[in-house]
Amino acid sequence: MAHSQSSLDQRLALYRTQRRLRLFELRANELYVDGLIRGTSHLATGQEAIATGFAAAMRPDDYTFCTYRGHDHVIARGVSMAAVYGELMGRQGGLMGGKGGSMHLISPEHGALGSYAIVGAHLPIAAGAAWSAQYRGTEQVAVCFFGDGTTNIGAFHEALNTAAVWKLPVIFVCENNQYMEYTPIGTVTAVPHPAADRASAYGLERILIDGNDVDEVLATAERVIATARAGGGPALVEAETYRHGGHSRADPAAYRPAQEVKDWMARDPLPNYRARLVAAGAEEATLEAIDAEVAAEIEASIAEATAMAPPDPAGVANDLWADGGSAWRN
Amino acid sequence: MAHSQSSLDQRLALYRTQRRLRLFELRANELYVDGLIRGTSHLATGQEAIATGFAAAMRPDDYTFCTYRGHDHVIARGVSMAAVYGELMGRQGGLMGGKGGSMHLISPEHGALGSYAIVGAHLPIAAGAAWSAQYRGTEQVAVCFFGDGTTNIGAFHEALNTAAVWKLPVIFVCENNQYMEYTPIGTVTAVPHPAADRASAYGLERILIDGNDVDEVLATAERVIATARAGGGPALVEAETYRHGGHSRADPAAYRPAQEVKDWMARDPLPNYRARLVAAGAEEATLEAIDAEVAAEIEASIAEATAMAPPDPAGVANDLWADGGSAWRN
Amino acid sequence: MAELTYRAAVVAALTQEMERDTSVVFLGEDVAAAGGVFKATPGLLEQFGPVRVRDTPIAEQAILGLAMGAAMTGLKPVAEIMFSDFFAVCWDLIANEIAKTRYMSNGQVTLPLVIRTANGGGIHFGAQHSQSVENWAMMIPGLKVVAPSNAADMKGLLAGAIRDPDPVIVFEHKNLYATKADVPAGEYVLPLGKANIVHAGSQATVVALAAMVPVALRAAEILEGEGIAVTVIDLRCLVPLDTETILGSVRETGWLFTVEENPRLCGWGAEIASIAAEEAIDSLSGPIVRITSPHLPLPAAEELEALVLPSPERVADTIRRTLR
Amino acid sequence: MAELTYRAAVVAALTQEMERDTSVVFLGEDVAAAGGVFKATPGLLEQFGPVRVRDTPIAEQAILGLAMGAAMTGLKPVAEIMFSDFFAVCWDLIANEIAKTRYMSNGQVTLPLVIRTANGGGIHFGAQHSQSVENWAMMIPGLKVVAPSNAADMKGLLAGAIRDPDPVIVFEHKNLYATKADVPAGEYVLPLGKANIVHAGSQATVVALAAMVPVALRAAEILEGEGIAVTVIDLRCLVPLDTETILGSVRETGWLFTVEENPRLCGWGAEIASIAAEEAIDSLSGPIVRITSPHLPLPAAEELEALVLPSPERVADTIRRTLR
Ligand SMILES: Cc1ncc(C[n+]2csc(CCOP(=O)(O)OP(=O)(O)O)c2C)c(N)n1
Ligand SMILES: Cc1ncc(C[n+]2csc(CCOP(=O)(O)OP(=O)(O)O)c2C)c(N)n1
Ligand SMILES: [Mg+2]
Ligand SMILES: [Mg+2]
Repeated sequence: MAHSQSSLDQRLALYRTQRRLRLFELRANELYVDGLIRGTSHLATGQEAIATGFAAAMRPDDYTFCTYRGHDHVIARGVSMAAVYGELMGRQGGLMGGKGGSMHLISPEHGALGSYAIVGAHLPIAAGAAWSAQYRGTEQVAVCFFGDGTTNIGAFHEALNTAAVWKLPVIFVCENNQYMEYTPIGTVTAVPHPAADRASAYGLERILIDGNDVDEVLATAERVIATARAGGGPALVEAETYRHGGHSRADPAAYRPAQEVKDWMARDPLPNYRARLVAAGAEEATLEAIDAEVAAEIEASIAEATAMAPPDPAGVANDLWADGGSAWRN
Repeated sequence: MAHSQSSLDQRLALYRTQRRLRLFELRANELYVDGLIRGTSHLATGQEAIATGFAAAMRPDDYTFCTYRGHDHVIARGVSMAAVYGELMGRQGGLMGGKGGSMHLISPEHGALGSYAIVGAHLPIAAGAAWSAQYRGTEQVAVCFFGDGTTNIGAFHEALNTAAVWKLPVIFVCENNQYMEYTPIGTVTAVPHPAADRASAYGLERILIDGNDVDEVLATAERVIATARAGGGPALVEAETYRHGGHSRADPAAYRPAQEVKDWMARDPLPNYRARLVAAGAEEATLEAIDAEVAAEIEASIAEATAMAPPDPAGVANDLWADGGSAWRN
Repeated sequence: MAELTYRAAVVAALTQEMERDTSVVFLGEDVAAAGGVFKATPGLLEQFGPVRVRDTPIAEQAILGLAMGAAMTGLKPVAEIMFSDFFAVCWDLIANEIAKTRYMSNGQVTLPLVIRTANGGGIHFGAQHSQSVENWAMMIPGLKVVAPSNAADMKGLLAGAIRDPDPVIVFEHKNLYATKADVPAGEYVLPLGKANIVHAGSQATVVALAAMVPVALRAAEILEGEGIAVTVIDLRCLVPLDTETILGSVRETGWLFTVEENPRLCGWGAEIASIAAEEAIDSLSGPIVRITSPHLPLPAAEELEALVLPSPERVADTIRRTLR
Repeated sequence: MAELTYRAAVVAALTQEMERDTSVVFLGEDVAAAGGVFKATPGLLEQFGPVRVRDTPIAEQAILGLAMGAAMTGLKPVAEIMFSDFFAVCWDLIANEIAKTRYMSNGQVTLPLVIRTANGGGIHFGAQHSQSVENWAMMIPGLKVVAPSNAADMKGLLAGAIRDPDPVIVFEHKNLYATKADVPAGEYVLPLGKANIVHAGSQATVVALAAMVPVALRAAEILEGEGIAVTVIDLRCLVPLDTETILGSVRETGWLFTVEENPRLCGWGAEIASIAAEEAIDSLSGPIVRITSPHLPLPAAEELEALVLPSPERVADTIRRTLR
């Protein structure tokens, strides 16, 4: 089995990361209800195993590209949770000083090269970062996360074909959470598995995994990343998962069959992984300690973000251009 | 064998059509050299069997969508060659009075719903005509012709998936002439057969045929059109062929290996089909009579077009809007 | 008359037109079963069924291709592009195919279709979900452009757009969906191309569109309190453009201001300013002043977004300073 | 100095910059082995090899995504979009991703990339291969916009664009590729944002861009023969815009004319007219007049195309009629 490869300590770290991502978003949701966060946001509650497994397989200088549903992917690369909370709250100390917002988290120093809110756009951009790594000979890899619905838009096709032809070190990860916004993916897609069933159209291997099993995700990530790093070209991975909540703040997700929700909640990556670790010999006390540390860490970052000042009006016209300004005339 | 299905008379008609298309373009090319035609144009010399076979399988009220390389497809639907020559010459009597030009031939009364010059754009538009036929219950079918290079652009993917999901009566025909403009298709495509190897990504049958064999084209066309008409959904057909000349007027096609050109010239659909008909019992005299009739018909249409007046300046601002004008203010 | 929200007026217009004409069909992402992400199309699937009201994949080029092909062959499709920012992924269909095909065909084909889209900012959605792109459409020959500022106009102009034989882009402002107005209950259709004088005043002409109309009206009230009387014109449509109403007012007041939500460069107000500077120059008592968003992407944070979008105060200040 | 064609100046600039900076890479359709469909990039593959000069599939979104991702990670890509009309199939990358990412990131990323494209009409290619879309780029915050009118400017401005740390769109006019001019032989780089006064005259200011510059110059000669002396300004860049030079000249002459190849609505000249109508109104002796293509798609036939595009005669007539 895949997870036999990673030691218990490594696996406790995977548990901790999933726990951090889960709690970060649960609390973010509460902060919305409290009115501390405005605008919109898209939670990935239930999908944490994918971000966790891939981040664990990446080198610090590898690149992550994700979507508006990207909190997990950015935090998993080591970005400060306080900075992300601050951005969601629209503060000066937020990751982008309030200019980007929840849908556009980016932190190049952590290899997080952006969260993109136009479906499909970041697939070719990720290919570009991989092209640059190939050109510079750095053996860096780009990992690009997107949803099932994204497999039906043109940019997906252009990025996959070009990356395959150029043998670029880019991993395309389809997080198949079964829905586009409110529409079941099966009703708008010509094949049962929107990504896996299309790999052959790009001469790629068919890879379909359980996205709620962090061990399986990690093992797959290590394999495809190693291949890409060695010059073996791109991969397309479909990881099956489920959104616990709605598409965005505005969506109660009432359109989902109760039984479907029930079945998937039984596959919630966190309790299942916790149980697996206990079965593998982890101490309850150790896990409880992790839970407590994570909770404390998150409350501290919320406090830090809450204390941040609102954005400085003087900066609103800064940084359109590399010279720091935004002048369009002399 | 496919062609055993169609009688000798039918096959003589197929020969005549191919002959008309071939001669139309050879003469058009000479008219360029003579300076009677200006602007650009893209010849399909060598690809006539595809337009001929499909047109023969279509109902008069079916729809054709094609590209800037569309003379054959429009003429094969019965559009006046004089009107097409007139359009190439930019005359008032041209198919679109000179407004569209060689790349945009269109004649709704013949089911020719347009020639499109932005790669990929007409695939979703053809799907729309098919959707309309499905909605109106007319059992009309839309046939959409495009090149090998077009399989790598986003619109191809969006149109194929949507047409498959909606089970639309549309036939996508990839005329694989081995090149995009000057670049061999194999160097920019992740699979050996740009269309056929991608059919499975849309849950469609893999169909790869000899596009230089009009009998095989006709048999395939009849089969997929019958299925689409009966509500069986779309098809994706890859027809292998070769451009005898360059991409456009500007291109001498020097980039093509001599041996490749030689091999493909040996597969020229016209002499081969002529020989096959003789072997099948057609009289040399009958074929020569057809050649002579076609030649006379074409010279007559050139004379007709040459006699057409230049475009009327008074009409330049007409027909932007349905009211016949182009006013944007009161 | 019944008081309706702007979003309810969208359903009212679609229902009115789909009931009278079975060639009207409606498609888009999450529009049928879910009733639209802005809840502007609930109930249509239930009333008109899955053959006329269709959910699509996330494939905007396919959506507009389907609409165009259907319009060429006898239907009157209404296509929804969820956010106007997404025009960027299907711009070829809009600008090169839908807009140009009738002219290129020398009038052989007609394209009676409508593209509805949620446009504009003010709800902290950030730079990729908040743009005001009316000028993107205005600059393309072959497109008619409508942008209602209230629920009544939404019903009448959307109905008018559906009956229009040419391609019409209808910009629905996100920040207006919840606003209410009295809307004629029965069949209601407005002609395209007639601006609306929503506030009369002799000292200046203020031209606004969509969500900038309430902003300009509020500014007019502020100024009124100071004894400055301005005319506010709700353009309603950019193409056809009601230059008669605009120039007529400018000739009376001698002053022209535009209030544009878009970033400054090449906004619709630039076109109007250039028309006035050519045709009404002798009537002008002073500079033509455009009040626009600065030439920046729209920031996400509420405080920053508010600094960028024109506000009643900024409009009033600008007019006050200019007139004195 | 050496006499070069406009297309040879493209190769000269690319060669100059690729020789001095190995982070400059070049990609596009048919650009490497074939040297470009307008033969503007021959020899680059041979000199710099297939790793730096790459042919792509027909996939403009991929081309610009590759360029953007590479620019975010240390390279300085130059991407060719064969015809500017095709911006419509990759507009999201241009308008939503490349233009906005630096601002949204609060300055964390910089995007040093250039998009070269063949723009404009006059060669009878029809409505989908002849558009002048400089205004499409000008209206998007975050893009710099360059449009050279001659071979010398092409070399200097393309080099300047490649050295610029921000995204720059370089419009190469199809109808100018064959034109010749004296071009500095050695390293030659021009700053972006400086207009060029190409003809001096005290009676009116005529602002033109790219292929409209020779048209305006010819008109100036015609008028000169009639004793009417006009200044012709070659804008060279739309962003940054050299308003100093434009307004300075208008304040001297009192008259402003724009010569735009684009269809009228929301063309770049509208923006300039609106700036002059606000900032130089007191210096104006009469109307600001824009000479543009009518608001139509460009017809294919030579005679019809000639009626639509501004001609020296039309420019001269308009100025003559307006000044008298
Ligand atoms: C081009 C484009 N079309 C539509 C949208 C609106 N939209 C935002 S998220 C979304 C659903 C995406 O579904 P999927 O790819 O499965 O990702 P998920 O949200 O499930 O993670 C849609 C349609 C968009 N942002 N961009
Ligand atoms: C979106 C777009 N990109 C590029 C072009 C330029 N172009 C015109 S034809 C062509 C090659 C198309 O190749 P293919 O699809 O094989 O058709 P063929 O010309 O071989 O018939 C290209 C790249 C275009 N017209 N549209
Ligand atoms: Mg999904
Ligand atoms: Mg081809």
